[in-house]
Formats: sequence, structure tokens, C-alpha cells
Amino acid sequence: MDFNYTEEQLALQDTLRRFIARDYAFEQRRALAKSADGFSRPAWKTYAELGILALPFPEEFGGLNGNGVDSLLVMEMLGRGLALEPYLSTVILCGGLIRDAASTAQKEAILPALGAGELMLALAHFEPGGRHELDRVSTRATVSGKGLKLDGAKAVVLGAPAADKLIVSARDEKGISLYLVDAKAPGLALRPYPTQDGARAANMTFTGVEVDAAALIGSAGDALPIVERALDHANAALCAEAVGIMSALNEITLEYLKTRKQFGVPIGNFQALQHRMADMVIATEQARSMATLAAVRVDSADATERRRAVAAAKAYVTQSARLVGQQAVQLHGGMGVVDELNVSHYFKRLTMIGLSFGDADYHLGRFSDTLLAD
Amino acid sequence: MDFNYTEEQLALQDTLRRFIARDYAFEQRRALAKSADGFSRPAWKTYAELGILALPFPEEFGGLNGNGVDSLLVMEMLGRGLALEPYLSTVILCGGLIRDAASTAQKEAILPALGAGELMLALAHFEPGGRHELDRVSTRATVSGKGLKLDGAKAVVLGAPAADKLIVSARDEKGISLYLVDAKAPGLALRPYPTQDGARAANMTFTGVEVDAAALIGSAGDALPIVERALDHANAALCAEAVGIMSALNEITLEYLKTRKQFGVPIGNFQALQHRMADMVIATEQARSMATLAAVRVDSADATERRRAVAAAKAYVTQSARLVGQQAVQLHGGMGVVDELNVSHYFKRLTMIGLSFGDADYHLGRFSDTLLAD
Amino acid sequence: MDLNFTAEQRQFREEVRGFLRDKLPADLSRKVLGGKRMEKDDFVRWQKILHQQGWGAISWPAEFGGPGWNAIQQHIFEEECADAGAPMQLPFGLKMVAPVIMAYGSPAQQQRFLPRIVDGSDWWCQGYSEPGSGSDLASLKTRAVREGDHYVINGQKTWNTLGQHADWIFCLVRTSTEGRQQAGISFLLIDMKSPGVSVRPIIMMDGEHEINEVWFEDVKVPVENLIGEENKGWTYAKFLLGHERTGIAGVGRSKRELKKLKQIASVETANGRPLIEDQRFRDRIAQVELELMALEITHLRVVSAESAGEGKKGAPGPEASILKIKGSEIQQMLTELKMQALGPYALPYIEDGLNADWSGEPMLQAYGDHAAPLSGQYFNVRKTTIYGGSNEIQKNIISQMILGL
Amino acid sequence: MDLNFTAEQRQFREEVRGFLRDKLPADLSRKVLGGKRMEKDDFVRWQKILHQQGWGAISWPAEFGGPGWNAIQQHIFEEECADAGAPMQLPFGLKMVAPVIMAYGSPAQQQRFLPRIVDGSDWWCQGYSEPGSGSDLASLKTRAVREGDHYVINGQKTWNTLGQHADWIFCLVRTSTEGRQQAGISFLLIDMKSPGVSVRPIIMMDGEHEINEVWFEDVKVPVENLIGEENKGWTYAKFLLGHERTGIAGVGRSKRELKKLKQIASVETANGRPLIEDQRFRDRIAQVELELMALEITHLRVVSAESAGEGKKGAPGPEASILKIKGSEIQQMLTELKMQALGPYALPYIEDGLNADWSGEPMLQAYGDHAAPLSGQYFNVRKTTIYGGSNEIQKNIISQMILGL
Repeated sequence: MDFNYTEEQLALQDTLRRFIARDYAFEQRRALAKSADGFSRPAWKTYAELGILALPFPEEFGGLNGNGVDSLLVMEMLGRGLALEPYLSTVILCGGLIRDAASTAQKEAILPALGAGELMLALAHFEPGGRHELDRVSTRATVSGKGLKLDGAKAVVLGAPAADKLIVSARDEKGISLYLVDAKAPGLALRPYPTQDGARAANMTFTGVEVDAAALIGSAGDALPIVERALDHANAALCAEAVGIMSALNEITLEYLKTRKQFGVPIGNFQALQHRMADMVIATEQARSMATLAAVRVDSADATERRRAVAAAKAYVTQSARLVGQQAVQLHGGMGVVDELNVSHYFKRLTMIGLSFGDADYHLGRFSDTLLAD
Repeated sequence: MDFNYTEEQLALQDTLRRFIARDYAFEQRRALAKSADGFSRPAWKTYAELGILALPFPEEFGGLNGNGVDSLLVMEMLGRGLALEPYLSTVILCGGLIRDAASTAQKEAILPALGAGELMLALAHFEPGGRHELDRVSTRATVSGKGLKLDGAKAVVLGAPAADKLIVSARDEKGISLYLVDAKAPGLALRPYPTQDGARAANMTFTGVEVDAAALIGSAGDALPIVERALDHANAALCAEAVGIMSALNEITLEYLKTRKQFGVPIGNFQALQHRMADMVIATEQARSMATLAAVRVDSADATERRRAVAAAKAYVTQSARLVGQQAVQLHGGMGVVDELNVSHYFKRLTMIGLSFGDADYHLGRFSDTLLAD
Repeated sequence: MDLNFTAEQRQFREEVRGFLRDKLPADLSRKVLGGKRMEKDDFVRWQKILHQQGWGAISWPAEFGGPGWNAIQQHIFEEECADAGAPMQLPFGLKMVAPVIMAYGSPAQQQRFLPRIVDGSDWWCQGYSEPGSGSDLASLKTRAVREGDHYVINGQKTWNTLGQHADWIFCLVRTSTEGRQQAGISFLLIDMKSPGVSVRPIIMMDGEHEINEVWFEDVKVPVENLIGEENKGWTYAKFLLGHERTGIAGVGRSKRELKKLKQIASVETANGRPLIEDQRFRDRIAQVELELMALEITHLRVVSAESAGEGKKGAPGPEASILKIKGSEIQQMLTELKMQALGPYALPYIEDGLNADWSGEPMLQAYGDHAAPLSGQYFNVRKTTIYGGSNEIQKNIISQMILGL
Repeated sequence: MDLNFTAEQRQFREEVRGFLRDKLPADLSRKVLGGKRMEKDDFVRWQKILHQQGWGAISWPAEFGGPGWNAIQQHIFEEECADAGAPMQLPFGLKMVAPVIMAYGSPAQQQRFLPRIVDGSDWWCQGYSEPGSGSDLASLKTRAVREGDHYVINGQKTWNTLGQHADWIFCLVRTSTEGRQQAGISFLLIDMKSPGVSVRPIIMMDGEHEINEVWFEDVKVPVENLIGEENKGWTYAKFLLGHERTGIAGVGRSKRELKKLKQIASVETANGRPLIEDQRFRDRIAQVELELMALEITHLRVVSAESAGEGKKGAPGPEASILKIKGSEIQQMLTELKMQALGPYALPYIEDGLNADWSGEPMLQAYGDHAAPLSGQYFNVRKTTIYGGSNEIQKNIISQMILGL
């Protein structure tokens, strides 16, 4: 039982904090969000230099052997900075999937490049009308020559516009399988768009996209447990990001309560607002506890334990984030609802975190169902 | 569209208010709750004289042709007084059932006596393990000579200890039917007890209890829609009672906030408590609106409309009552949790109203299911 | 006690429906029901149509050109307009400055301004809040200095809604710094075309331009544009704020949006079945519907009491605060559920999706015609618990005015 | 960062379990797990057993007879005791007056009182609140007037828990009316057998006698029973209140009660199936479990930080307020759900049902062995958000001490 970061972790945290302060001030971020890429390629390079792109991968593939707690730390800092780079989709989600499920050859081909900042990935799994359910895959994989042909459509693929390669799920007679597909492959069409929080995503169609047999990740028909595990990693990371944002919002709101004057006194003198602020602090502390739980348990070899902790954390953190986000806006009054201040941007990101890879009700349901097995 | 009471209704309200103030002061009520009957027979006589025991019945059976709004008014006042008499079970629930489903002969035999205060009834329908569901009836009715024989058990029959006659549901090959049974019938055993709110109820067993064919209420096998309608009347009445209690609690709590001093000022000076009190008032006004809706729609000939309004009202009023009750206790601090003050008694009654004839989730479910038909 | 509408009221409702069927332009209702971006002309066109029918200002007394409807009729009208997807009638002229002009303006002001409000000629906006004066409105600093037959205005207003289209702005200005803050405030009508007035957009978190700052630099305003007496503006302002809050219950609009939510939940799917069959989500819809059912009756109770008698000309009582709090909360819940109903499709930000002529693209097909505006709506309506006197201020009003705390 | 217990900690847990298996009397655990009425002797017997093991006062430093456990060990011990159904160790002696005596008492006081607390000889109770002094404790009025080598006490205390069994009471009394209220308070230990002390029961809303008023009429208390300095009692009182709040998180107890809730929900039925299969009810259980999972880790974070170093002897920081708020809310949610799980069986009030030897009657069979205490528990724990500094006071502490508002 130990709730402390190691020396190395503290050093990394400090480095990231300074990076965010220097390279990710609010006005810089606004400009990035409006740029063509929607994020900073120099920042991505810096991430590579700092080692966080290689953090969660085994040493033998150029990684740093990081665990869920290391990712917690990084994601919390990226959350505070509202960083726009596709760290979650490339490193946590796709990198984690490759690490946990790919062949050695695939890992060698991907992980070092990914850690060096030379490769970006996106997971093309969810489909139109599929909501948050993992098994709603209609994209077909059919035999074609020595390889396969993919046909279908994918929806709201996070990080897709910048991705060099995609991990695509498709169904054949064996079930659902995962394939590594080049983003420039003929027959693959993208409709990119910004997301509500300033990131980038895309819908895409696959029309006879050819892949060779070596593109298969894991065993044929085995995609679902692989995707579920990767998404658990992503959701644990989102919890950490949310906690970073909530902490930042609390600091900003507290400062506002102390400086904004109405009726001749700082509005923080009003007890109703004081208690609201206390509620926000309590919610954030509790959310931090749950994010910690998820960060530790997501590495568990026991899938049930992993699923239970991540579902619990995502449901709870999303509920807490809703309270903190809504009240941070409310306590800022008019200043909370304008584009010009960072409060609304934190709020939008918090909201979208809650809706990504399963909303609070979805994860509450996942958790609730585990009670039947008790 | 008219939200006003008639002159007669206002007069009745006024009479009841004076009765409660004079005969139902808190100390009087405490003594009654501890008496053998658990309520006041003289009060019951007064109710007869005031006409409220005959209120919801047709004139031809000695009644006053009252409607759901009349019952709303009466129940709200009885709620304010925390009246212990089995008005709900005898008049609203069983009287309403007889009025809506019995034969003319049965009505003639029962309603005038009931209105005169000479007869008390109780509905023995729910069974052990049956929770709030209407169709969980295992009590058997088997043919025996010219009549029938009842065998089974009933649970938490409100008002049973004082009842002269019981309306009992039992199952035979035609389905579930209702029978009028003498409370003193051989083979009928009672285990009476007080309820948490100071009223009286009983569990009972039926061992070869004989009833003759004339005891059947309505058609054989037709009990469920009859019971559901009667329970809708009871639930609408409970909503009104809850609103009466909530109004009383708000007045008491407001007074306490104005008089109780801490830190040298009335605690009502603290904004957090002011806003809590505002929340209680808002909840009560909204609950009053829903109780009104139920009172009007419970008389509807359209069973779907009736069910929808009553389910909505019971769910919503119970939720509001939970907030108002819990916060009235909380704002009273230590004084809220002692037996000596009326606050805890109001709170206990509100809590039990919420758990009688279906809790908030049960009725939310009933209402939610109607959305599927929209 | 009767919750049914009378035969006359039902007939009135039919009349309103008939009018809407005949006269509400289909392109406008499509925009409204689809959550599309509204242009100035959309509002003006609809106001002119209503005016032609004699229904341009339903809450006005007959003497000023109102149709003479009672509160229940107004409620029915607003409910039907909302349901049919009629553009909202903006409150700044009709429900905010007009009652003040009627109650406190001179006959000349009444004749000059009121007809141009009801016929859609003048677009009004509000100049109340300032950067340092939000909930504490009385601390406002915009100065009006009398110079001959003019006031000269210097200062800055903010949270000005749709002032980019406005012909006129009604302003609270400081004409005195003596005594209590409230005692030095005047109520002034200012031509937006006056030299020295500038409007600067504030982009809201949904990315839309709905709000402005309005700056006054040596703006000359004729003394005849003063409402009532100098330094009595606070009285008129409070009168106006009371009027502002009643409309905010928004029962008709929320009923329409609840219908829309249910419709979305019947189209979106969960586990291959309509989302509405998912018990968790259905329960959430049910819960909002309960709130709205209750609010509708609470609203009608308040409205009936007003229509029954006293206080008709005065400002609505503190009951309005209950309507404002619940109305805004319900609006927020509804937009939140609509967004949640979209699942991952809540994430895309398709700016063009708010254009009237956008109706999805092949690649966004399953995104559906309904999805584009919904997350933005959720972000947009965070304002409703803040503006018009924040809900915290409303609770202060309840505890002080109703409860005497 | 590691959420797993070390091998030593796991072994320690086994040791505690073994002890509980061997030494916890079955009749006591049956009572606790069954929610039965506890008698004085139940508490005393268990305290003596613990003392024999050397575990009578686990939070005490070794110098005063504690086992020298760190905070994690204490947490494990409390969790295991709760899970096994050990009687709660009442805090009044062990966790409230004892730390004050250790920190501020004289060596003579320490030698006289502490051993009799840990071995179960003395039952302590608390004399803090007065009818006029609840949240505003410093306004207390009970007077202590020095007369020679005695104080003479007159006044009234209230919200005294289980004082009907007590040998001793620790009291805040007013020894001066000069200066700030806080500066005239002293901390006194009073023998309950002293002439002039009377205890009057306050019946709580669950019908039980747990709370008392304690009256003092010319009660003579030797000066040697004063803790620390005269008029410095407020310092000691605040020190004590900090200690009181940490225990209130009650994670171990709530985990046990969550288990019980699940067990009830697997026995009670809805639509003929175990209640836990009802999604609405199961979701409610799940929601409380989430809160409790979070609180357990928050609790461990606080405890680890304390155990890691500074502030070990000082009062716990304002984090304790978070634990108190969440802990009490969770307790209330759990009792509410247990009551709700009973359906109509929540209504009966079976006074005998709290007796250890009551196990249902034929006519109440389906009422079950578990039902009798549950509604009463719900009513009983309303107090938890009120006592030990109401949750409103805790939020004041958070906003003032943590946030600086």
C-alpha cells in the first residue's frame, strides 16, 4: 500500500508541468486547435524526447516499461494542459493494443517507431449505429487473392486524420478480427472533422481495401477481448485526464471566487458558493481515488478485476466530472460560458471524455452487471 | 382550467384545520399512537359527522359524491395532523373499491355503514414475498359446499387490526378474485403490530376460512384491474397526504431557522441553509402540482390516463418528500432526530408513505413503461 | 379545481393551430425544429406575420395593440407556437422594454416606440450587465452626463444578446454617484446608430455569435429618450426583471424538446434496439418528463392566479423564481439527454451542420439530420441557469421574499 | 504507487482473522450482524477480550499501552473487526478523551485514567453540546466555579451518547466569561457517581434510548480533574474533534453493511426473481458501491500520508472533513437501500425484533430475520450527518481551512 510517486515519476511530472506551462498556454492552444492538424507536431517531437510516447512499452521494443500509474501521471498533466495531440489514441489505445496482442514482428515494426514519434495510429472499431457496444461490427473481411478485402464503414475514429496506420476491426466467418491497415490504402475514404473539444476525428468508409495476411493482429476471430482490454486502458487514461482537468478547474474557480467581487465582497464570501466549491473538491478527491484504482488495476492479469475497476472508475469519474464541470461554469457566471476563457474549454473536454468509449450509464451498467456474479 | 377550491371545499378545509388544531395536537397524537387501538374512535365519529367518511361515495348510498379533489383536500389536512385513523384503508382504498367494483347489494350493505362510521375495512391483497407487485397472489380459493374456502397468508395489511371486514384476494382456476370476509371468521388469524409511523397493520393467515358465494366482489378472476384502480386512488390520496406533511414541515423548519440561534444569529441567516430551504419550498410546490394532477386524473374513465398520472405523481412526490423530509430533519440538527418533537414523526410518516403501495422506483418504472407506448 | 381546458379554450387552441398551419413558413419551422442557426430575417419575418394577424404582442393590453387574451390563452398560444416550431419571439422589445414603456414611459414615447416593436420594424437589445456588474447589477458604472438637451454616455455593457442586429438598446446608466447605488441609476433608450456606439462580438462556448459587448464613447442621447424620472431607473429595472423571468419557464419549448428527445431515442439504437427500450435511458427521459409535468402545472397555477385578478399590471411575484429555476434546469437536462442519446456522435463538431441547407453527407449518414446541433445546444444552455438573475440569485429571492429569511 | 498490501500486511490480516475466529464470541457477532440491540455488557466483554490480547487500544502509542501499529495496520484491524461482526469499540474513552489525556493530561492523570479505559473498567461519555450550543459549541454555558480545591458545576449537557452506562464524563465547562467565548472554557473530567449528576433519557426517532441529557446541580469536582490549564479547554476540544472525525469514515462498517445489503437483495424478491436481478435496484447498489470504493481509497490515501510522517501526534487535517461527509452519506444511503429492499416489510415496527433472542415468528416468517432492525437503522443514522460537527459545518471547514474562502 503506497500512494507515492517514485522519484522518476515526480521528475517526469515536473517536466511535463513545465512543458505545459511554456508550450501550452491557453492562447497557444487556441491557435493549435484551429490549425490544419489540430495539434502541435513540435509538441509530439517533444513527447518523443521526453520518452512519454515510449512509456508504456516493453524495453525490448524501445519502451520504458511504464505501467498504468505512469500513464495516470502523464494523462493528468496532459489534461491540465488540454493537450490536443492524439496521445490517447496513438500511445495508450493503439500502442497498448499492439503491446498486448500483436506478434513480435508487428511489435518490432510498430512500437519503436511509435515511441520515436514517427508513427501515429488510430483504432477504427466503432461503427455507425453501434453506439458504445463492442460487438456491433458489420465491416466485412472477405478473402481476396492472397489477402483480404475490407468493406464497411467506421464512425468517430479519434485521431484518424493524423494517423499513418489504422487498426481496423472486421467480421468474417470466424468472428471479428483486427487488421493493421495503411491510412493511404486505396479504397479507404475519410471524412475528417474537429470534435467539440477541439481534437480531430473522422468517419471513414472501406471499399475493397486490400490487406495481406500479415496484417492480422492476434488470432482470427479474437478481436473483442483485445479491443475491450485496449479500451479499458483508454478509459483508465481518460479518468486520469479528467482528474487533471477537474483539479485545474477547481484551482481556477477558487481563484475566481477569491477575486471576483459582487456586492462589495469577493463572491467566495457567500456560503452557498463556498459549499458548492467544497462539493467540487470532495468530488475531485473521490474521483482521484477512483482514477488511481483504475490505473493500478488496469494492468491486472485478471480480466474481471480489470474490467470491474475500470468500469467503476469511468462511471464514477464521469459523474464527478459532470458536477465539477457544470459548477465551475456556473460559479464563473457569464465568464464561464464564453469561448474566450479556458473554463469552457476544460468543460467541453470533460464532457467529451464522459461520452468517449462508453458514457457513465454504460459503465455503470458494466459495473452493475458484475454484482450478479458476486 | 381552474385551480380554486369551491366554497364548500374551502369550508370543509377550514373545519378540518380547526379539528386538527383542537383534537390532534402533537401530545394528543402521541398518546393515541401508544393506545391499544392506535387511533381515536371519537375522531372517527367526528369524521362521520363531518361527512368525510361518506365523501367519495354516490349519493344513493349515503355518500356526498365527492371526487378526487375532495379526497386531496381531506388527505392533505389529515397529513398535516398526522392523523392515525385508518381513513386511507377504510374510505379511500376499500370504500373506493366497493364503489367502483361491487354489486348494488354489496354497496347498499357497506357504503352507508362505512359513511356512518359503523364499519371499518381493510384490503388483504399483498402477500409475503410479493413485494409491490399486484399479481403475486398465492392464497387459494377452493370450492367447499355452497361456498368457498380460503387458504393462504397476507402481509402488512394496513388497518387490519381495527377492520370489521376484509377484502381478500385469492386465486382459483379462473384467476384472482376478491371476497368480502368477516374479520372474525373462523380460521382467520391475525398478527397485529404498529407500523414505523405509529399506525397499525397486521399479517394474517387463512386456514380453511369459509365464505359464501355472495362474498365475491366483481366478476370471478377479475381482481387485478379492480385492485389496481383502488390502489391508484390510494396512491393519489397518499400524494395529497405527503403534500400536507411537506407543507407542515416547511412551516416548522422555517420557523426553526428564524428562531434557533447559533454564532449569535438565527441560523436562517446562513445562505447555505437559506438555499436548502428554498429547495424544500420548490420541491413542495412541484409536488403539490403533481398531487393535484393525480387527484384530478384518478377519476378518469381512461385507465391508461389514470395509471400514468398516478404513477408519475407517486414517483415524483416520493422523491420530493425524501428531500423535504431528510432536509427538515437535517436543518433541525439534534432536534430533528428525537422522538420528542413532531419533526421526526412527520419524517417517519413521509418515509412510510413512500414505501406504501409501491416505492418511487416502482412507480417510476410504471411511468417509464408508458413511454414505450408513446 | 379543473385541469381541463374549457370548450372556448379548446376552440381557441384550434384557431391558433389553424393559423400556424396556414401562416407559419415551412422553412422557418424546419429551421427551428432542426435546431438550425437562425438569421435576423427569420425572426423579423415571423414577427411581421404575427403582427398582420393582430397577434404580434400577445401579452400587451388591448389599449397598446395586444389581442386582449388572458393568461391561459397566452399559455396556449405559446405552447402551440413552440410545438409547431415557430421562431421564438425575442423578449427584448416585446416583453422587456415594452412593459416598462407602457408603465413608465410618456405618451409620446409610447406612440413612438411601441408600434415599431409590434410590427417588427425595430429590433431591441438590452444594456444591463457590465463586466464588473453581473449579479450585483446596481454597481453599474456606465455614466450618463447631462449636457443641455442631451446625455453623453461613456461606458461598456456586456452579455448583450443579439445586439449585432439591433436598432435600439435600452440601458441602465449611472446619472448620479450620490447616496445608495440604486438611487443614481436611470433608464435610457439609445439609438444603436448613434455615433460612438460599437458592438463587439463575444463568441460563446458553442462557437456561435449570439452575445456582444456594447461600448459607448461620448454617445449623445436626447433627453427625451429618458424613461420616467432621472435616478429612478432601478425601480423600472426591477419591474422589468420580474417580467423577464416568467417567460423563462419555457414549458412549451421544453415540451417540444422532450418530444424531440423521445423521437431521437426511438431512432438511435442501443444493442440493436431503439434506445428508448434501454431501461436506464428511458428512466432518465421519464425523470425529466416528471419534472416537466410538475412544472407545467406549477406554471399554470401561477398563471391562473395572475389571470384571476390582482397584480396583473405589477411585476410577477417571487413564484417567478421557482419557474425560472425549474425551467432552466429542465432545459439543461433535456439538452444533456439529447446529447447523451447520440453516443459517440456527440463528439463531432460540424459547423455547417447548423446551416439550414445542410442535411447530412453520405459519410456522415448515420450521424443523422438531428445530431449536428445537439452538443452545441447542451453547451449553449449552460447560460440559462446564469442569465436573467442566476439561479443562486433566484434562491436568494425565494428565501428573502417568500420565506422572510 | 501500489494498492496491494505487502506480504507482512497480508500476514497481519490473517493474524487478526485468526484472533477473531477464536476469540470473538458468537453471540456478540450474531447480535452485531443481525442489527440487534446492544447491551452495556456486550461492549465491555469485547473490550476486555481485546485488552487481554494487547489490542485494547490500537490507536494508542506503545508508551501508553498501544500495540504500536501503523495506520494501515489499524485500518486492516478495523476492517476485519467490522467484517466479523465485532462490537464497535466506543470512541468516547479510547479515541476521544484518551488522546486528550495523553497530549495534555498530567502524568498522574495518565496513570489514573488510561489503564482503566483500555481494560474496559471505565465507561466514558461526552459532555460537549448543550441545548443552546450545538454547531456553535463555544457558546456553551455550563458553569464551573472554583471553590478551594474543587470546581462546582451547574448546567446541562445534551446529545450525550450512552451516558446511562457511564462511569466518567469529560466536559467542556465555562470557567470564565471574560474575553472571547473560546477563552473561557475548561476541560474537566467528572465522576458520574458524583452527587448532583443526573442522566435523563432522550428517546430517538427509532424509539431507542441511546442519547441523554446530563444535568449538573452543584456537582463538586476535584481540581485535579482539570485537564491542562484553566480556560485552555477550547484548544483541547478542537484537538479532540479532529480525532473524532477520522473514525467516522467507517469504511469497514460500511463494507460489511454493503455485503449485508447485497445478501438481502439476493433473498428478497421482485417479480418472483431475486431483487438483485432488478436492474433499477441493482444500479442503486452499484452506485453506493462506487461511492464506497472511492471513499476506501481516499481514506487509505489520508491514512498513508499520516502514517508516512508529519502530523502524527497532531490533529488530523481538514481531509478528515471529506471522510466524515462521505462516510456519513454512504451510511445513510446503505440503510435507505436496505429499508427499500424490504418492500412493504419496511413498515412493521417490531420492538422485540431488536432483542437478541428474537428470530421471527411463524406469522412474520417472510418478514425474515433481517427485516426487523432495518427501518429503525435508517431513522437512526440520520444523526450521522448532524453529529460530530454537522456536514454543513464540515463544508465550512473545507472552504475555510483547505480553500481559504
